[in-house]
Amino acid sequence: MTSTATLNSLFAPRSIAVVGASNTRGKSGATPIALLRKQGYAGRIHPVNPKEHEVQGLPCFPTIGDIDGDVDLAIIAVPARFARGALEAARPGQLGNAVIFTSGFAEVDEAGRAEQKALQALAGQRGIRLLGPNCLGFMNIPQNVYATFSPAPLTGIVPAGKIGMVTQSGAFGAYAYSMARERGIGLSFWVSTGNESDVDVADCMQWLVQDPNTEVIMAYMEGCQDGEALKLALRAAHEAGKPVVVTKIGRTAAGAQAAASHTAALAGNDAVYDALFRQYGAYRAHSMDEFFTLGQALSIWKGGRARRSLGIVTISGGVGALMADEADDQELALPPLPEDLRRRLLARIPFAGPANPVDVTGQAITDPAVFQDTCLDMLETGAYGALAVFLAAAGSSESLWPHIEQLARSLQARHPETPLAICALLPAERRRKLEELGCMVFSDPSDAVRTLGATLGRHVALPARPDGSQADSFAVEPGAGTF
Amino acid sequence: MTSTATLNSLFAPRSIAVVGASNTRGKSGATPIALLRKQGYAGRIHPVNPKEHEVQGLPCFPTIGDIDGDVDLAIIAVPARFARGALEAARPGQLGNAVIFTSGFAEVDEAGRAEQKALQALAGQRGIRLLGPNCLGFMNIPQNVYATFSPAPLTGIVPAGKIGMVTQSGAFGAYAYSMARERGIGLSFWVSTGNESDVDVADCMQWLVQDPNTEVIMAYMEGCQDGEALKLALRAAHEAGKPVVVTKIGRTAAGAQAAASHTAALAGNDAVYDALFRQYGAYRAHSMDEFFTLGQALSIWKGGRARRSLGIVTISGGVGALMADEADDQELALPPLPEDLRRRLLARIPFAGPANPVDVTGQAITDPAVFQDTCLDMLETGAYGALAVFLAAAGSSESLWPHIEQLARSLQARHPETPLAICALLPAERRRKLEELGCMVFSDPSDAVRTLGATLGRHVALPARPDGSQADSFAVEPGAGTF
Amino acid sequence: MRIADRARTLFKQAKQQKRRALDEPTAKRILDLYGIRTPRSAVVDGATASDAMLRDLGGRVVVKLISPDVLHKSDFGGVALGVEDAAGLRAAMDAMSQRCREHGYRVEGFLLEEQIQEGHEIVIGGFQDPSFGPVIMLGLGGIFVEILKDVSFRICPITRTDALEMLGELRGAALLRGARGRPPVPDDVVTGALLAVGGENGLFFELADQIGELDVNPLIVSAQGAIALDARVVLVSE
Amino acid sequence: MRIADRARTLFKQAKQQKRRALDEPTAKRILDLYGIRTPRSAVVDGATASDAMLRDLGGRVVVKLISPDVLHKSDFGGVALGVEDAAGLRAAMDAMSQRCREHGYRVEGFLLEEQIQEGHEIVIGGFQDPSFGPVIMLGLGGIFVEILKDVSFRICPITRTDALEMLGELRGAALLRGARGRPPVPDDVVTGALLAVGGENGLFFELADQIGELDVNPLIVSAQGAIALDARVVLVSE
Repeated sequence: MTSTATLNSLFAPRSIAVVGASNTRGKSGATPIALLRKQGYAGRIHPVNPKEHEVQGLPCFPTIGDIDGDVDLAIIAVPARFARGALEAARPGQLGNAVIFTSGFAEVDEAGRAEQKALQALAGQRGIRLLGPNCLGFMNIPQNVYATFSPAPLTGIVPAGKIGMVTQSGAFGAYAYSMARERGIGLSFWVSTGNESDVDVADCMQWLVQDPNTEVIMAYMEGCQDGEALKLALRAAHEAGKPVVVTKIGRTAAGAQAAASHTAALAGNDAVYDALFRQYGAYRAHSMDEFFTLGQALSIWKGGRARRSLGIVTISGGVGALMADEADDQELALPPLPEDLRRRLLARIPFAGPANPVDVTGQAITDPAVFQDTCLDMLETGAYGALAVFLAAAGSSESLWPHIEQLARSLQARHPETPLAICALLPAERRRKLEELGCMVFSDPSDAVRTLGATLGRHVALPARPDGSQADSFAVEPGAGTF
Repeated sequence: MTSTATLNSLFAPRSIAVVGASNTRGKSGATPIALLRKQGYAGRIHPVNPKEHEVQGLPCFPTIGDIDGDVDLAIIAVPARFARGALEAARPGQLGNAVIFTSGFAEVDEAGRAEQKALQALAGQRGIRLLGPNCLGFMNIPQNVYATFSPAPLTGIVPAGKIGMVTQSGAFGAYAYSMARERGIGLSFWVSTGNESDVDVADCMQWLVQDPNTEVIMAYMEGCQDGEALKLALRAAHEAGKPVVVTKIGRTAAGAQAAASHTAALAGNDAVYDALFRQYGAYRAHSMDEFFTLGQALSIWKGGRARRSLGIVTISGGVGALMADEADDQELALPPLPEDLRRRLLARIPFAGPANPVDVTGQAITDPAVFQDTCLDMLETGAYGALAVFLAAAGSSESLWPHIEQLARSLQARHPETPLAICALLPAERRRKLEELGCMVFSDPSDAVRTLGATLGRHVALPARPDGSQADSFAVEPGAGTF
Repeated sequence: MRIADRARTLFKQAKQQKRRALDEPTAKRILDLYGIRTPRSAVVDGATASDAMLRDLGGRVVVKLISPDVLHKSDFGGVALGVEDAAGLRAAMDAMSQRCREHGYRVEGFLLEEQIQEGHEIVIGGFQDPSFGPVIMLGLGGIFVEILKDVSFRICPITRTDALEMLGELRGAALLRGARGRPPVPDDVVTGALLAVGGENGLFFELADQIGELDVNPLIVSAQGAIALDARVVLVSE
Repeated sequence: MRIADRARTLFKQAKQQKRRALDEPTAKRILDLYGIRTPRSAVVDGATASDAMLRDLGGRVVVKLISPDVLHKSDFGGVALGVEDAAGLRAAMDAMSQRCREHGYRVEGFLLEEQIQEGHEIVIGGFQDPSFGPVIMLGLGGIFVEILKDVSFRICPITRTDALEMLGELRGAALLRGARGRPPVPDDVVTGALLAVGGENGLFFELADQIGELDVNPLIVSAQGAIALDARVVLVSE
C-alpha cells in the first residue's frame, strides 16, 4: 500500500509538531521534545498545546494550523477523543505525517475501532500517513529523530549502528532497545507500529531496505493483515542482501491464544509463518536472547552460502567436545584435518589434539601464533565453511591479545568470505575491535556454533516475482537454519 | 573410594608447600603463592625450590622434607619427571595431600600412564591423597585457599557464594570461573580434577555435599570411571537437598568422538547419562549459558515439587505471548484467572488483559501496586505453582523500584514455597537485592520460563539405598526437566 | 484449450451443481490434467487386445470378467493379475470366455483396471491461509501425520528447492529413501508431485481462486511414479 | 527354591552347554519365572477337557488336531479358534475325532495353543553399561525403534516412577493410550513389564551377573496384559 519514498518525510522529517506538548517530565508530550533537543535534532520543533505559551523553552502553538509553514510530522500525544481534532486543525496540505501515541482505539473496544476508522478516513482524505495509534513511535538514530515517548532512551542512548528494529509491540520494543544498549549493539532505526492503522511492519521493513544506514533488520511481529506486502518486504530485504531476524509470537497454542487476546491482528497459523520465513530467507528467533544473538552475528557476517562444515580450534579439548556436540545438533559437518596438517601441528605441539575439534592445548599461551597458523592452514584446505575458535580464559590475557587481533586480520584479508567466530570473554572495546575486523564474538561457545548452524549454507529459492524477473536458484544443502 | 572427612585436609589445609615455587610472575609455581598471599590465606605457606632461598618474600626450602612439621597440602608445579621425587622427599607421614598441576601423564602416552601409576602407588603407600595430575587445582573461596595456577583469579576474584563448582577440564573450569565473575555469581568452591588418578568428580561432589558453604553443585564431566561412586554422590546431594547441575560432553556422536580423543575416561553411552541425571535428580545443561542460568536460579530456588503451572504477569501483551509460547514448549500449564479476579483487575485497569498471561498494561507505571496485588491474588487461588513477572523497560524506573522490592518481600513472606521469576534489566545491586529476597532474576523472559520448566514439579524416586534405607517416593507429574 | 481453462470448466460445472466439493471422479480428472496420475480403468468387449490399450492403463492391468452369471469372480477364475502385454491380455480374455462357454454363462465384457505398484503412502494437502494464500502440506501416511504430526508446509508457489526441503524436513523421510529394506522412492517422484500441486504451474496455485482445500490422500509413490488413489477438492466459499 | 535360584540353575546349564545365549524356550522360562507371560501350549489326548486346562493356557485357545493322516488341517476342519471353556473344548475335540473316524484317520491328540489377544508391539531391551551396570530400554515396535529412535532408557533398578516416565517419554505413547482408535493399553501393563525386567526384583537387576544383553521383542501389550512372543538373553562374557 506504500511507496517507501513517501515514508521519508515521516521517518526523516524536517519539522515536527508535538501535540499535547508538556513541561512535565515523563509525560508522553514532554519526552519527545526533551529527547529531540537533548540529542540535537536538526529540524524545527513546534510544541502544540492551547494551554501553554512556551514548552521546554520553545514557543507553543494552540493548534497545528497555527504553525507557519508545512509540518512534516505531527506527534499526537493527546487523549484518543482529541486525536482526530488535532489533525483536523492542520491546514489542508500542511501536514504530511502523524505518529499517534494514544491508546484507546481498535485495541480496546467497538467505539475505539470506530474512532480509529474515522481517523484513517480523515488521514486518507488529507493525504496524511499515520503511524499508530497505540504505539511508542520511532527513533531515526543517525538523524536524531526521537519521535517516541518510550522512557528507555532517557536512561541511556543506544549508539548509531547497522541494525534497524521494527516492533509491533511497544513494550517489547522498549525492552529490546534497553537490551541492545546493555549488549553494546548499535541501531540505525527503531520503530513501534502499534495498531497499524496505516504504516505496518512490512512498510517499515521496505523503508529499512532502502535506508543506507541499515544493514540488518530485526522485526517483532504479532500478526499480519497484509500477507502480500510482508512477502514483498521480505523479498526486497533478501534481494538487497539485508538479513531479517524475526520474532513472531503465537508459536504454540498457548502463545497464539495470548497473542490473539492482545492484538487485533490475526494470530494466523504458525506453521505458515515458519514456512514464510524459511522461504523468504528470514531467520526466526524464539527468544529475545536468540533475537539479539542472531541479529548481532548477522550484522557482522551476512550469512549466506558458505558450506555447512565447521572447523573448531580450541585451547581445551573439553570445550571442543561441547562445541562438537552442538555442531552435531546443528547438522554441521566437522571434516578432519588432512594428514600433513596433523603432522605439522603435532611437530609443533606434541600433546595437541589434531582432530577436528583441534585442541592446541594450553601450549598456545607460550606459542600464541599457533592459532593463526592453524586456522590459515585449515582454510587453505577449502574443507571448512566456517571457523570457531575458543580461547578459554586466555582471551583476557594481555600477551595473547595482539595475536587474536592478528588472527582476525589475516583471516579477514585472506578469507573474507569465511565467517570466523571467536569465543572469549572480552572487554567491550576489544570485542568491538574484533567485530570491526569481521569476527563474530560470543561468550558462550555453544551459542557460536548454534549461530553458525542457523546461518551457514542457507539457500533461498524464491519463486519469480510477479513482474516476471528471475528467481534466485541455488543448489540445495539440507539442514540449515535449525536455530 | 573416599571418605569425605579425609578430604578436609586436602580442601581446607592448614599448611601448604609449593614445590617448584617461583618468583616469575605467571609461572605455575608463582601464581598460587601470589594468590594465597593476596587473598589472605590464614595457614602457613612454604615455597619449595632447591635453587631459591626466598620466593615472593617467603623462606624457600630445598625439598618438602626440609620443612619443619607436617604439611597438609603440597602443590606440585614441577615437570612430570620430577613430580614423584618431590613427594618421595617428604618424610613418611609428613604429607597428607598433593595437587599435581603437571601435565604429561596418562593424557599423553604409555610412558605417562606408567609414571602416573607409579605416582599413585607411591601416594597409596604413603597415604597421600592426590588431586590431578594435569589439573588446574582448586580454590576454597571462603577460606582463601587458592591452590591453582589458573590465571582467571588474577584478573579478578569471584566473591564467596553458595555454588560449588567441580570440573574435569581445567580450561572449562577457568572459563566458567570468569563467566561467574562476569555474571556476578559467587562461588563457595572451585576444583578441577584433571586426570583423576585419585580424587574424582564424585569425591569432590561428596565433599561439597557436606560443605556447609555450598548449597548448589555445578559439575562438568567428560566421562566417569566409577559409576557407583557417581551414583552415590548424586544420591547424597539429592538427599541433602543440594541441586546438582551437570554439563556432560559427548552428547552426540561428534561430541563423543571429540571427548574420547581428549580424555582417557570412557565417553560412555550418552543416553545412559541422561537417564542417570534424570533418575538421580541432577539437571543437565547443554551449554555454558544454560549451565549458569540453571545454577544461578537453583541457588535461589532449590527446585522441587511445586506444581507445573505458571502464572504470567506482564506489562506487555506481546511479551506475555512470547512467554506463553515457551510455557507451552515446557509443558507448563497456564491456568486462567478465576472470574472474580478478572473482574477485579478490569475494574482497576479497564484495558488490562485478564487472561493468563495477565497484561496489566503500561497503566502499571501509574498504578505500580497492581503487580503485587495481582500476584498475591493469583497465589491465593492455589492454582499457580510459580509466577513469572515481566516488567519491560519499567524495571529500570526509579519510581517502580520500591514496588518491585515490596512485591518480592510480600510474596516471600506469604508464599515462600512458590518461586517468583522477575524479568527485567536491573543494575547489579538491585538484582542482588531481589535475589536475596528469594527472586530469580532474568533478562530474557524466555529464559525465565525455560528455567521454571526445568525445575518445577521435578520428581525423583530413587530406588532404596543398598543399605536398605527407604527411597523417596513422590507422585508423578510428567514433563519436568525439558530444559 | 489450456489446462487451467479445462480445469475451470470442471469447477464451473461443479458450482452450477451447487457442490461444495468436487466429486471424486472430477477431482481425479483435475489431478490428471496437472500430471498426477490416478488409477485408470476401461471396459472392453474382448474382441481386440493391443499393447496400446495396456499402455493407456499404466502398462500392467488386472483383467476382470464381466458376467451377470458369475457371482464369485475369483473362485471362477474370472480375475487375472499382472497382465502386461497384448498376448497376455488376449490369453486371459480367451480363457475366461472359454470357461463361460463351458458353463453356459454370458460374457458382457472385461474390466481392465490399472494394477497399482506397491509403494509408500504419502499425503499432499493444501489450504488457503487468510494472510498468505495457498499453502501446501506434505506428510507420510498413517501414524506419521496423525500421531507424530510429521508434516511440512510451504506457501505457494513453491520451487524445486522448497519441495526438496519439505521432503527433507519429514522425520520419516528415511523410510521413503529405503530404510527398513523398503524399496526407495526417488526424491523426484515426491518433489514432482509437490510441484504439480504447489508449483508456479501447479494446480493449487493456478486454481487458487477456485480451490479452498485440497487433500490428495493417499498418494502412492514408488520408483514407478506417483499415483493418487483418492482426492478431495473443496471449492472456495463464495 | 527362590525364583532367582531357579533362574540361576538355568543359566548354569546354559554355561555348561557353552552357550553364549539362552535358547528361546529357556529365555521364555526366565521371563515366565519373573511374571512376564509367554504363549503357552499343551498336548492333550482328547479324553478330558476342563476349564482349569484352559486357564493354564491363558483362557482362550486354538485347538489343533494332531493326526499323521491329515495334511491340511484347516481344510479338514482340524483347527478351532477362540475356544474359551471346557464345553467348547470338548465339542471341538469331539467334532474333530468324529470327522477322523468318518475318514478312518488316526487321532494322536490335540495341540492347545494360547490364543494371543490383539495388542500393540513393544520392545523391552537391556544391556550392561560399563560404568553404570544394567540399563533398561523401552520402545514401540516397528518404525518407532528403527526409524524414529523413539526409545527411553533408565539405569536399573527402576522404580514405578521411572517406569511411568519411560512410557511418557515415548513420542508414540499416544498410540498405546488409544490414539487412532486402537484399543488403549493400561499404563500398568507396560510399567509392570518394565518392573518385572528392570525393577529391584526384576530379572535383569537380580540376574545382572548373568545377563549381558536382553531383548524382549515383541512384547504384545493389551488390556489383557503383556505377553512376550520372543526373547533373546545373552550371557555375560566370562
